[in-house]
Amino acid sequence: MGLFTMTKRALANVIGKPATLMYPVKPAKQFERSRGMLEITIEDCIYCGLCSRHCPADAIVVSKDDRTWQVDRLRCIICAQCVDVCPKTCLRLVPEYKKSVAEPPFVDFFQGPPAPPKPEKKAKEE
Amino acid sequence: MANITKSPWIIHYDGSSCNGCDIEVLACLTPLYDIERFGIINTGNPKHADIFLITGGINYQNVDIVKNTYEQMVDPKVVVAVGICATSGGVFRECYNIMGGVNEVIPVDVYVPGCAVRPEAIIDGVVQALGILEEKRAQLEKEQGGAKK
Amino acid sequence: MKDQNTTMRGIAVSDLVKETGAFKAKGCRLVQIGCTGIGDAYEINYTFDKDYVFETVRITVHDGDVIPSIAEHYWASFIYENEIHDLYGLTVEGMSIDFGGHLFHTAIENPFKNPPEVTKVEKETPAPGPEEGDA
Amino acid sequence: MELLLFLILFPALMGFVFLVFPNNKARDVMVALAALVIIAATVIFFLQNYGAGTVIYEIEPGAVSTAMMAIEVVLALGVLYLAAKYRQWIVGALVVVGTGVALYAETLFTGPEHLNNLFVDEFTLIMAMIIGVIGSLICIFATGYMRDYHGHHKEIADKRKGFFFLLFVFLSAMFGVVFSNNMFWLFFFWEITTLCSFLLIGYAWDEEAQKNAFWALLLNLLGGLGFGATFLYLAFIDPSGDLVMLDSLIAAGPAIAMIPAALIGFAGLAKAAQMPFSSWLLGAMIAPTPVSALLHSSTMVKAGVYVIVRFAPIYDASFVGFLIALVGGFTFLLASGIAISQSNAKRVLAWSTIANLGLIVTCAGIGNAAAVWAAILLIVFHAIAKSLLFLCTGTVEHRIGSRDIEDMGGLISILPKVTIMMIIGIAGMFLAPFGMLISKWAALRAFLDTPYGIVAVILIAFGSAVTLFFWTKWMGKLLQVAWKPEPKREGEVSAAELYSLTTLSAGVIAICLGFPLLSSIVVEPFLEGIYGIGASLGDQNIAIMLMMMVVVFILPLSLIFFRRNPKMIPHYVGGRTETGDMHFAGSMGMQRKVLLSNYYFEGIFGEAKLGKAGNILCTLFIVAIGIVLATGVIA
Amino acid sequence: MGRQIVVPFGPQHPVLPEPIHLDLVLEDEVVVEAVPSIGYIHRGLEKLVEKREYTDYIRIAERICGICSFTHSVNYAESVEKVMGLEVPARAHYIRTILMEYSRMHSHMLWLGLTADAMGFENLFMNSWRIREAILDDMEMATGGRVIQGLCTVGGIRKDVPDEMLGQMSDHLKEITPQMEELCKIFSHDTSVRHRMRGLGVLTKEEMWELGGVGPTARGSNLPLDARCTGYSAYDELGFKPVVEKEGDCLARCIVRARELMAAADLVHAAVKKMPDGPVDVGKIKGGPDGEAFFFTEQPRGEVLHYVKGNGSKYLVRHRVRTPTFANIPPLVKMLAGVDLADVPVVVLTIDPCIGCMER
Amino acid sequence: MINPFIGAILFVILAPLLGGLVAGIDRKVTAHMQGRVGPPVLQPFYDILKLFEKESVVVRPEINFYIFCYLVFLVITGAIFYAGEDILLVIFALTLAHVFLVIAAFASSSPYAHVGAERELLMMMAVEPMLILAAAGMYMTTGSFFVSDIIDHQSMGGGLLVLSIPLLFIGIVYILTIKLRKSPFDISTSHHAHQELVKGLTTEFAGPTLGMYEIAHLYETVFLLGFVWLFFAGAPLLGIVVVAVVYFLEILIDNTNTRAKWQFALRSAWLVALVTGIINLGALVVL
Ligand code: NFV
Ligand code: SF4
Ligand code: SF4
Ligand code: SF4
Repeated sequence: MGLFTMTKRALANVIGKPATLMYPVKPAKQFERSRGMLEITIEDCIYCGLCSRHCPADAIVVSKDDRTWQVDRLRCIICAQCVDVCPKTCLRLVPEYKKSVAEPPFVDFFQGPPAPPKPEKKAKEE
Repeated sequence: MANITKSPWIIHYDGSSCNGCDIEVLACLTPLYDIERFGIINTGNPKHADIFLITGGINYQNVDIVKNTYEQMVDPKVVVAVGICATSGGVFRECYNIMGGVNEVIPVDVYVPGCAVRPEAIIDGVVQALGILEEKRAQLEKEQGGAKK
Repeated sequence: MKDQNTTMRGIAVSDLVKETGAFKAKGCRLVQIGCTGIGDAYEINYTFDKDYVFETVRITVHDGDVIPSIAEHYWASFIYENEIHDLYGLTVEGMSIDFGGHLFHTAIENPFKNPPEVTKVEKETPAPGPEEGDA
Repeated sequence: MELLLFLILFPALMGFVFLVFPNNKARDVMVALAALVIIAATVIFFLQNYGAGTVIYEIEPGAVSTAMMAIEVVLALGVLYLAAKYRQWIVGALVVVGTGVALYAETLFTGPEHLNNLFVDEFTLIMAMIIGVIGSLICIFATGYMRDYHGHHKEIADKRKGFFFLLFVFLSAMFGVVFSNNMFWLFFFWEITTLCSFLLIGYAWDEEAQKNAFWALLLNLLGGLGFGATFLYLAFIDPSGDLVMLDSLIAAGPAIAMIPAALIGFAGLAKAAQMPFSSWLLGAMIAPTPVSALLHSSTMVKAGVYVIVRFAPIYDASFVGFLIALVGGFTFLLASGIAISQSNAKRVLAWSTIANLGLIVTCAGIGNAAAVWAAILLIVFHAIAKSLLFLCTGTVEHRIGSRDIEDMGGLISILPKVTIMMIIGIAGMFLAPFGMLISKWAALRAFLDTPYGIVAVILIAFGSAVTLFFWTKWMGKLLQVAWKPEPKREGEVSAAELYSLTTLSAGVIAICLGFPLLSSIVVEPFLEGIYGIGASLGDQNIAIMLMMMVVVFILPLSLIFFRRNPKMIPHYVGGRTETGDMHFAGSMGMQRKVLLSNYYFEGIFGEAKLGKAGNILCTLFIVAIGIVLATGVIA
Repeated sequence: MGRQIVVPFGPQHPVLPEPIHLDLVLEDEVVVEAVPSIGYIHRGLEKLVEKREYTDYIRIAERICGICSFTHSVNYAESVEKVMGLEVPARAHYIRTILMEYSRMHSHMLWLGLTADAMGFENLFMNSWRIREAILDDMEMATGGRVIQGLCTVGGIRKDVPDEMLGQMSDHLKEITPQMEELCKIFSHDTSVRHRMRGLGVLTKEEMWELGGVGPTARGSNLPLDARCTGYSAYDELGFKPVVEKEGDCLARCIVRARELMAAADLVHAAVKKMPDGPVDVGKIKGGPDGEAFFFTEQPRGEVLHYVKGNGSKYLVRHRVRTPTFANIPPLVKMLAGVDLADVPVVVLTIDPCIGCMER
Repeated sequence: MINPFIGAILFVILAPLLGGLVAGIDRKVTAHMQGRVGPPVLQPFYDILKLFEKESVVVRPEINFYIFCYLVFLVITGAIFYAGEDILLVIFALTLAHVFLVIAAFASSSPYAHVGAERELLMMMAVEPMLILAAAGMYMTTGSFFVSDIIDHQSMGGGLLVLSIPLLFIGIVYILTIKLRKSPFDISTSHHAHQELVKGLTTEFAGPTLGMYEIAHLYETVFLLGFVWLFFAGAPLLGIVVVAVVYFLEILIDNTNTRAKWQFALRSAWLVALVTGIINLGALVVL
């Protein structure tokens, strides 16, 4: 009879343990591939701007002159488009995610190391 | 006397989100995340709600709705923008029909990034909102106390 | 992977209702009506299907033309025709339900009107500079 | 004695004065004065008589009877003429048969003339109060109302002279009905009320009015045959004419009086518009509202239940009584149900009247002391609350141009005073701690103590649940105020109307507070006189009721507190913008109005459906009564 | 006027997770007129093709909707590939198919839950969503995203899903199968569920055909309409048959979805078993699409159609999506007439409306 | 009963606490039935206290008044009951209280509240006969309408009430679902699951107004449980156990049913009242 499947379920639930994951008491469940947020190894970046150009959300600003790379966390949709296009594979997605903020802007700013000797850089670019 | 932080009721409105964030908000209610542990109920009625969860950006048709819903809520209240769309307009920022993030029309208290936001992030956001809610309550109490004298 | 069976042919606007009637008589269902702006004109595609053979007929119209509705054969066409009316600003005559331009309430009227120019939009630079970033 | 005759004669006399008095303004004043005189006389009469038990007044019948006979014949001819003119052959036939039988029966009684033709007892007193006080207030109300009425209905000929004439003659007739001990006299007055009702229903005399008037006449004349049959029967078993006197007939006990009781009960059922006769009362709603209030809710239909209650001791614990109770019970249940499906305020009131009369009939049919206690109080509470409601509806109709409940939304902000009175009336009809409910409660207890009572209990249990629905939704409608309410329009209500309404509302409250007194000084002595035992609610209960009453009147004070600087926001319409006057942004770019109508459930509670069921059922019960009596006689 | 009640239903409304707005005109509680209006989610993202390269645009295309996002990305990719004549490797097709079926499962469970919620059956809602979490976990494990997968790209998929992982997924799926079966049983047999849905919103096969309904909505009316029959991706190799029910009422549509849930699980198992080896994308793509193409796929809610038209540049001229919800609106309008107010949410949900999809 | 006032006063003071606890346990058990952890047991108190922390906002000021009356008359209802007074009076007071509630909803003139009010009325109409018939059954068994007499009758060897009117007891349990606003009969407003009516008749009550409503509901719960207990008053402890079992059953029903429509609610409640009433009362008459 129809009624009893649900009744059985409900009673089984009362007796059994709740399925709740108990976040935040217990840490969040994550997988290796989980797309939490974008990270950069700024040391490897060559400021080519490809990531910025392909970002569908215009979240990245790269400045070659200042050797800076910044991502707006309130814009990045964690889509990995930049990861895929980066020639230096210095971008990656990691499972940890950014928590909420009360005040925008929420921009992560990375200052790269000073430029290495000139000739090397030129070679890279060509 | 801060029961408000023990019993924050939420209302959820889908601005012009893609549903991704919506279903994650709903997922928060379900057994695995169970935000009722914090006394949270999804009331669906602005007059009963303390926290306004908005997913998705604001478009030209729902701007009135968002404003109206916000106005219908009873003080103290906080607004949580859930998802990239709600915080900044996200990928749709440049669409002709999108005005931008929620803060374009109503004051937002907490911004929760993510596309789609993870339920855990929503819980974090709401917990952060509780602090703000309590501040607002204390503020309101002061004002009303002042008004009475 | 099998290829999907789709065909396309152009017809005159005046034949539209007749052709639709023929499809209806064949027992086809209406799959969609879609519009595309091409420079100075619009193509409207009517797709019908029977047994997964998707047949599309196309009419080409210009701004200001009046498009006959196919509601007499397919009541459900109103939803597409209203969409075309709202997004492209084309007039469709004889829709079964006329939303009077209130199906989509868009910021700019008829956003798809005037054939789109394929331009690359200047990237707007996100405002915050390093000082403002969360240090 | 003099006062009693005064009560019977004075109104009729005034009626004739009005008939010849042309000036409207002056006549209105006269009406008001006459009404006040009647009120005063009634009150004095009540005060003089209340402790006295049953008092018989002796009147030489001779000349009076002859005069009555003459009037009867004249009236019958008049009706015959009208019936012929409008081709109402059945009505004509009924008049001929009814009057003929009565006149013929009178010649059958050979005994000495009886002198005890008029009498007064506690029940009569209560009826007299209802007629005298409530009736007169309605007459006062009518002066203001009729002015408006003709202002609104230009197409209807102004026959106000005749109108007030009929009203006052009617009052006389009603006094006559309740004071008569001689059933021939009673019948005479009874038929006069029928005629008054006929003429007043037909006041507008357009096609519909004629139709409804004749229909009412037809059914009432049909009921009147019950009297004729009674006379023949009584002449048959005791030609001395002793039993024609009400008191001796009732004293004769069920063995003799059962058949007359049933026959007169039949007349009463017709007059009280019980199913299957209820249709005439609905048609009667076409009459101007004071008529509905006076004849068709507070007094004339009460004459119907009056005679039935009179015979309650005969019905007590009998099967016939049970069947009558069933007629009443089902009428109560079904008429209440039908009231749900009505949105015309007067029709709601009419169906509710039928329902409440049904309840009274049920009580009378059950017939034990407690049930009669309930029945009498029901008569009182119903008369006052229902007339108040009718009058309020009339006033409202003239102000907002509709008597549809759906159009009364937010009335509290437009006509606050009238609305509050209306709410008092409605509350009086079904809510604890107000009147009607007390009686219902008493009735419930009474039924539980009788053999078949349980059926009646079930009927009441369901019936009152249904009652709850339609009254509350009406009340809710009145109080449903938009966020930005409409402005007041109170000033336009005439003083006469306001005066009557206020007095009646005060009366409702007074009677609710004062019913223990009423019960102890009038009703209980009456019951003791008949049954040897009194009946009432327990003191404890009355105390709690009164406490609740007090709470009900204290609570509004808290409004002062709640009114203080409230923050107001518009209501919720799914997040859409709302203008405050009930409009919101709807689909297709329209501004839509929020329409808030009540539920009516035509499909379930529709008049056609339930009415038909009720008519069949109740006809069956009446036929069953006939069979029971017939077999009883034969056996 | 008369005895009418006007209830503004939505856009902000607790039983509507997404905004749609109906002006319901009621008499007693029966709907005599339902005037819909939409556009609360209309973003106009189709126009973004003019601003984003077609390879980046897929990230936007998959955000047409967060529920059926994966299939949207596949459909978009397939249509571009069709225009460009790209031959996507078989493994990519298989993985796409598996994930499409996964998203069907998650979507159907989501829908079952929401319907239960609309009927006031909170416990059942909780149950469906609890089981659904297992599906989401698998998807996250494979793609990194719970609801927006971001796996599909033009020319293949971004990142191979290794065989062990696929095995793990299919094992996990087997583990929760009993729970899914129980859920389906409740939806098809529970007395109170049947009480609310049987005989509600009936459309016959012919009416449905006329009105152009698609997906489970159509299949509930015994209309075997399923774009998977065209055999795109790996479907032609997996032996697929559409699920249909005869009655055409809400219950039938519900049962269709419940049965499809089980069918989807079977498809996943079959695909995992047959999984070919090889690359998962076509490598670097040169040039832009030139020409136009229609492509149809079967979404959880029915057949979706993407139309792309390119002119050889990196920016498309037109991308048009006709989503199943859009096609199901006319049937919905027909179904709403004459139902009770209490049934409105159930009827609205019975087409599984996805406003995000509908309005784009 | 020693003194009627003690019962009444205890009710007035303790009912909200007890009711809150019951509601808290209810929510906890419900959560567990759904496989969740659920809120703390004291959650209802937090909720209510919170509501009084919010600003007072109304559509019309009168609404506060009506709700206040609702609360007052529910308290009176329970007080009369626990004071051992006439059970019919209790039922009438209950009705009065609910009429105020309905009027409050009407007065807010929002379409949702309006439909909620109509439905609440329907539900009142659905339960009223059953209540009256139960009272009638009690009277026929114990010869009195007074709660104290009904209790005395049982403890003085009259046997448990439920033994003589078992069907009416079942009927009462049936309508209890309506009165407690539990699925399948959370038709006019619902505690949890979302509804086509938003929050039904409570839609427009905000802040303290809603707080008053909630408190009233706590009173009502305790009163209703007392009503159920009355059937077992002869064995008070057993009675409490039965009440607990009945309440658990209500939670279970709540969790295993869809929301029914008003047609079903009204028809079934009336049918139950009619059948149990006729059979059980008939049996009492005959035996
Ligand atoms: N399934 C699906 Fe979609 C698509 N396309 C539909 O209407 O969900 Ni958002
Ligand atoms: S694409 Fe890679 S290398 Fe180029 S700027 Fe971005 S992060 Fe740096
Ligand atoms: S992950 Fe996507 S959205 Fe974020 S920065 Fe990279 S490309 Fe832009
Ligand atoms: S943030 Fe992403 S997932 Fe959320 S609504 Fe926007 S596009 Fe959808």
